[in-house]
Amino acid sequence: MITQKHIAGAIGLVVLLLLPVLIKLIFPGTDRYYLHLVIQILIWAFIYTGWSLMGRFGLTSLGHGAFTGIGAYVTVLLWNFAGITPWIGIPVAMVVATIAGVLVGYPCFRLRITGHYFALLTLAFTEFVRLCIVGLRDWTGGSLGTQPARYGDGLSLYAFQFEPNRVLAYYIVLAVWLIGLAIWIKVDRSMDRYALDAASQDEDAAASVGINVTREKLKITALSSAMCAFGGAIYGQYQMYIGPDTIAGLGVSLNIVFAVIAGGIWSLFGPTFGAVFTQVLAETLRVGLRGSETLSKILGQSALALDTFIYGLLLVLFIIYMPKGVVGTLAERWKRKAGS
Amino acid sequence: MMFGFFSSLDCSLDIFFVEALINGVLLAGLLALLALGLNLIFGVIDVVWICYAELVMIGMYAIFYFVQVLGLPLPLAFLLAIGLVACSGALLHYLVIRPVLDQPPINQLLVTGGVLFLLQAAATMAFGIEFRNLGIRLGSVNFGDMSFAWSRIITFAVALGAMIVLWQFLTRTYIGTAIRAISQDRQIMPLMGVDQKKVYLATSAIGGGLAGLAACLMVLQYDIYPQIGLQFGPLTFMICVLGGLGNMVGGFVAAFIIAQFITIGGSCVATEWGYAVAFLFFMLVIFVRPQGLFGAKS
Amino acid sequence: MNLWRSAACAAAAIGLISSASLPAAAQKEIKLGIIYDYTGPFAGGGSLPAAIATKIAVDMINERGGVEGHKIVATYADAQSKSDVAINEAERLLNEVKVDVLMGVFSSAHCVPMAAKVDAAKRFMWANVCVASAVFKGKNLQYVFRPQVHSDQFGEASCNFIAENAKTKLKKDPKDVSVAILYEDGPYGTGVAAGNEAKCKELGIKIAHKEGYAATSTDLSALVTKLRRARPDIILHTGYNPDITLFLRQAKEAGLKFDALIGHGAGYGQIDKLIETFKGDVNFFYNVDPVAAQLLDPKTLAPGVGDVTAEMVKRYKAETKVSEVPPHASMGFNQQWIFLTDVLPRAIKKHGGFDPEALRKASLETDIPNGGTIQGYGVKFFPPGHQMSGQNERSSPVVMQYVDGVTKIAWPANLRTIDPVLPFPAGHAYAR
Amino acid sequence: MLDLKNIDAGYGAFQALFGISMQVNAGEAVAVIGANGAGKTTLMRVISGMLPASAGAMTMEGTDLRATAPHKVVELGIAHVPESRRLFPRLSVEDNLRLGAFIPSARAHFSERLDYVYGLFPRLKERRSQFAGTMSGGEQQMCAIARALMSKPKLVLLDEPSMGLAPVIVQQVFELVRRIRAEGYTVLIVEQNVSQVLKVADRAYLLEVGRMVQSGSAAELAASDEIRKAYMGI
Amino acid sequence: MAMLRVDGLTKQFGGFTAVSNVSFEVAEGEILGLIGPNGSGKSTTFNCVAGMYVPTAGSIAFEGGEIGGLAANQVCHKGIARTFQIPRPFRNLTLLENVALSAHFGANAKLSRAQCWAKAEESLAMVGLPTDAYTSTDGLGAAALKKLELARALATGPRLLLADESLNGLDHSEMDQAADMLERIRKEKGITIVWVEHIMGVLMRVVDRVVVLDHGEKIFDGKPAEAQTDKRVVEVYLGETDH
Repeated sequence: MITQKHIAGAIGLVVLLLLPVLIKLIFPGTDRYYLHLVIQILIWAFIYTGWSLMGRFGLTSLGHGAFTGIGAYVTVLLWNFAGITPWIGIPVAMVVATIAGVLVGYPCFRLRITGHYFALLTLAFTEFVRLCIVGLRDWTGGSLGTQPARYGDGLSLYAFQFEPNRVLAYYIVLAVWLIGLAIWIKVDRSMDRYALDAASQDEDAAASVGINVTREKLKITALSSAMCAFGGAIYGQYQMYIGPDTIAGLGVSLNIVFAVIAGGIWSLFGPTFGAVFTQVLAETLRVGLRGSETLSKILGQSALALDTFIYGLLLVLFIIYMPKGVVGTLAERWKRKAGS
Repeated sequence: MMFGFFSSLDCSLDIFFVEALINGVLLAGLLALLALGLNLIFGVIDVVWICYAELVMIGMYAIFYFVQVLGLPLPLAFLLAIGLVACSGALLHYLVIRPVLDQPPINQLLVTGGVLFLLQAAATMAFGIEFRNLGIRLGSVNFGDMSFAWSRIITFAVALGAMIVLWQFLTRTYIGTAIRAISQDRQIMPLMGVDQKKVYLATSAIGGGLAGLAACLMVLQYDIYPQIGLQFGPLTFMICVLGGLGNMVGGFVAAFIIAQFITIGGSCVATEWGYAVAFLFFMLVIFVRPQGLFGAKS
Repeated sequence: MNLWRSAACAAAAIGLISSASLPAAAQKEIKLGIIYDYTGPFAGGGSLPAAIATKIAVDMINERGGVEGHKIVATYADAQSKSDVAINEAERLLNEVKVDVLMGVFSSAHCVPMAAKVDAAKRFMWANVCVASAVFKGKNLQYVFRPQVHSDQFGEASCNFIAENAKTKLKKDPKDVSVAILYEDGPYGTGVAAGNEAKCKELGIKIAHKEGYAATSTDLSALVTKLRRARPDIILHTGYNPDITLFLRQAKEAGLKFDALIGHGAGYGQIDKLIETFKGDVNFFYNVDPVAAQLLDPKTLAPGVGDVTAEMVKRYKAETKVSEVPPHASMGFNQQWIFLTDVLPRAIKKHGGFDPEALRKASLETDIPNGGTIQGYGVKFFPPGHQMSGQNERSSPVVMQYVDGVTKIAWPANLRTIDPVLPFPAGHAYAR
Repeated sequence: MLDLKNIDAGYGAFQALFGISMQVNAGEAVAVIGANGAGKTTLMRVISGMLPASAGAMTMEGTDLRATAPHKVVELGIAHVPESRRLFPRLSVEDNLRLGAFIPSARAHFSERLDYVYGLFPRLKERRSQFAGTMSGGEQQMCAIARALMSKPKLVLLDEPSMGLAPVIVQQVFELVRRIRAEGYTVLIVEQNVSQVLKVADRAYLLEVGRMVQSGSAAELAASDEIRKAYMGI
Repeated sequence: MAMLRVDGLTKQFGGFTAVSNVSFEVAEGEILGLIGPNGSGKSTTFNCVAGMYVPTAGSIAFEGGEIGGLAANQVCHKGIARTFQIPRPFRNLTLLENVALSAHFGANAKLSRAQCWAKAEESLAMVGLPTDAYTSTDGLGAAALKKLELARALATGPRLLLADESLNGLDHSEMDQAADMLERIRKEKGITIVWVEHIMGVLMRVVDRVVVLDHGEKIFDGKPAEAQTDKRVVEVYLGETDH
């Protein structure tokens, strides 16, 4: 049966596939820059989607900055120091992140560490990983980051370096993002999703109907941490620069959580919307304010943090007035309209 | 050799090690004070202010502003800053926490996370991201080869004093008793004629005031910049949880343990590793004793 | 006053913050994208003076009528002391503003990834200030050029200085001198420290301690304790601004004593700021940097170069109201001047324009003898295939000493304007 | 003194009380009895304002209780000794009592009231600095009642004072109830232990599944079959 | 052979002994009433069997195998289902999802998606709740929530059903219906039932046998009619009659 939803999805997909062409038409000559923005949005959207798999079940992890960091750094370090291609490095990084996730997750789930205890514990984990990255400065380049060694002229299948060809990079990242959505849908339709929903509501009751709550949570943690590690690795390969503050650590964790909450944690496109929203807001404000003489005169240096300011303010307002996020709230409103 | 950091592993048990130990104790005073305020709020309102260290940052900037821009004398600036941060604490509760008290606890944590962004951004907008300091140099006191900064000694003494004063307040006054009681049984407080809202507000103000005091002590030692909260925030949560939430004595002991990890780890290996080991220790302890080192089993 | 000159002035004025190009004058334009850290810790670490002086160079050229009939339109962008912002700004300048050349860049942490990116995209980049050898070493970059000195040379300069002065000043054989190497852990600090370590080892100087730290550290007291335990004679320090301030403060509080401190650019290039914070404590500190142009004797340089220096110093002082023009101003200006007066005209005249290929060819043909630039050194770039291809092979730093707020040159011997004070005289805050 | 008319109350979708009407006159001891789950505790919570009533009217000496904020109910002279005592376990006995005198009118007479309750329960004076949670069940009940008396209430609500206590202690608890009656307090008591409570009460109400099914003097109810039916299903 | 045998069960919380040395058996096919006043330890006993608490001492054997100390989900897989005293529906799921979930995870055999849904519909129908896919748990009354508890337990395909105070909050007619339902479940599905309840009235009509607890100890084990006249049981419920 073909529903409206399917048609909309198909149209959306076609638009996305043709996007490089469209951007070229709309912004002739400056398409590289706009594609760059879109690529960044898609990478973060994938990472956010990975987090939301867990976050939507009340597992509010502040530890995913660690997973993105592990993904990026393990891949780059293996390449830089052992010459191992990211085709092997990325899976290894994902395995490392998964193991880390399970090591932190298992005791938490067994001991029923939830809510803010879970958040604080995973926060400690993120900081631990970030400090390790900085501390291992002889390998990781320390606090100011490092970059994957260029291979050839920078466009290489073997080294998985695709950044110079923006269009190629776009399609790779688009594929990654679509995989992220597919995983989300797959999880959403699985029985495990119901089990986790149930467990997030009432662990005892969930256990009483035969759900092994610990195992269900571990499964989703493993999936989510592997996805974030993958996203982190892709970020590193595309950006060709990784830094402990840009792809690891508490700042990244908080960004992930807040973007998803702003976008809507329970919706397929919520995390993506969060990514669009935060990235576009940050970029427009940064460029817009610097570009406008009057505004930067009025605001001066203040312009620097205006995006974060608006961002923080909106987050507070979202949580108070719109806990379901933008997409979630809109969907609900739409549903209500359709229902009545 | 597997890890680079071992190349700087250097931990002889000499006079400098003793110095590190004592410096750890001095640092613990500050950490304990930070944790105390958060613990109070945590215990009473059952909300984690993830932006607690950012309140401290606001306090530090306030002092900077009062002294460098308005030219006020330092003691007056300190008093004003404590008052200001206390008000911000109360305001934070009133504007941000109260509307979400009925939501899941994690939302309360996250909403204060939004405030964290807000405060950091506000500080950046007002003062830029440069590092600032008041240029206070208090010198140091020496015992043989050991050297201890006055700023740290004063910090420790004031932190200790503040904790004693707070303890007196909590044990000697009605509102203090109510604050201690409320974490033990929230629901029956109205039966005592206690208006929870007022106690929450008072606690938030006291917690804010403690953050303000911590700010006064921190400007003696540290540069002021918008992200300084991220340096101390995670540590503070860790100490609170480690000590057992709402357990102030436990928080005090936990501060000492964490401070020793930081200073000894820092002086034996490298600064980051001191912190990293402290975080690792924290995780391991919570896995063994989820209620914290000194928390009561529930 | 001719009409287009005033238009150029207006354009330059707006240029500081504007990304808009001026359509008014139907004149040929060359767009430059200039990235510096206007805010954040790097701003105070030397980026701001470099940015101001770079703009002075652009303004001066425009006032002279531009380059070969082309007006220079510069877009200045702020990297906010963050590498990811720097990369995004580079993307924006190259692909949205569509600049012809990407320039500037203070921090090596931005420079390394950015250079690789720009080169991979086959666009042209000219680095003014960042010094990390890692930008070029083994990267075989084609379209990135840097007349500036590189970090290996920084590291070598200080060790050479110690070796040459150990006997006479410290009354010790160089083999009995011990140094401690401290560095911020980015590419710049790491690069300088590696140079320090290699050269000092080669010269037989003992390395009592070597440690990196994060430039954003809030506490270096553990590091200070380790130094007190290691008791080095001389401290070789590489850092930005807040970390240097923190280190010096905590070192003094903890009573760390040593014979000399040699800084390596960045934060140590900002003597005004250090004096403001530490007063006499920083007296007799050394700093390794490309020389501040005004310190050189114009007679030793090519004709006309001295006038350029004088003009820059005049304008810099007028704009910033400072007494001492820091080395970073010279770096920003000098590199900009070299590009605008040497490379760009040749590219337009000889190679038919200013596309990356033309600029690349023009750069490779650059051959300025020593004494031909305001900082004394000449310019010739290592050719493609060389492990440092793109780096200026004729650049060199000097060791300067700050004496009572005045900068003197202490090394190399041929440029010397002072007999170095070593060790600290008695009564100095850090004297043993 | 206390007057309830057609009170409804519940928890979310679940209604626990249906149209409860009852009175307590000054000086009386009134018992509310009923099996587990009949809504007795809910009734107490409604009176002391811990649970808002969803319908009906409720006054204390003419003051509308439904319009009074929960923490203000104490100031009207109603002290509630909650089910299972609910002392603050990690506060000393004296701190517990101090909280009982939290309201401004009581604070003024704190030491006076403290002497009074120590006089009433000398045992508490011995244990004044001990953590309340470390005392025996009977002592805790004593402390809970003393805490309620600290506010100098007119009406004392006792919710299942004998619950969870050993039979010997239960005797002592009812002895306590008699004593506070003798002190002149009006008492509203909820109990499962029918035979005991009917001995101390003047009047009683029988609750069954949220509805008031019978009321009358204690003696009348003691003789009634309704109770056996409600409790034992006979 | 007894289906469930509880032997010397003791459970302490800190220093407090909630259940002390309680033993009883449940025969296959019977409905056993487990009663006692508040705080008598019946819920604790119940939760030890259901895997929520780990017993301090004693053994719990189900169909010959020891289940004391197993986790709740393991107990469920052994064939024991439970309901909760205060209904604990998964509010973020629809009725059908609530029940399908327990069909999927509760059964030992892996059922296909369709089978789960079919089983869920069957269980919902059995207790008289709507079986469509869209009804949410919002707005369900106490009686319906109790039924949902029951449906969820039934969907796991149990051989023993532990029903916890399932009549709390119901009116008289609803109570009777609920009691009838338990009887019907036994009759139609052959499920053995342990019914924990403190309202004795309705329970007495349906159960084969009652076990009465007081202060954590068993004080009576026998026919319902005998319990109603047993002196100790009466004392426990009405207080000591004379002293």
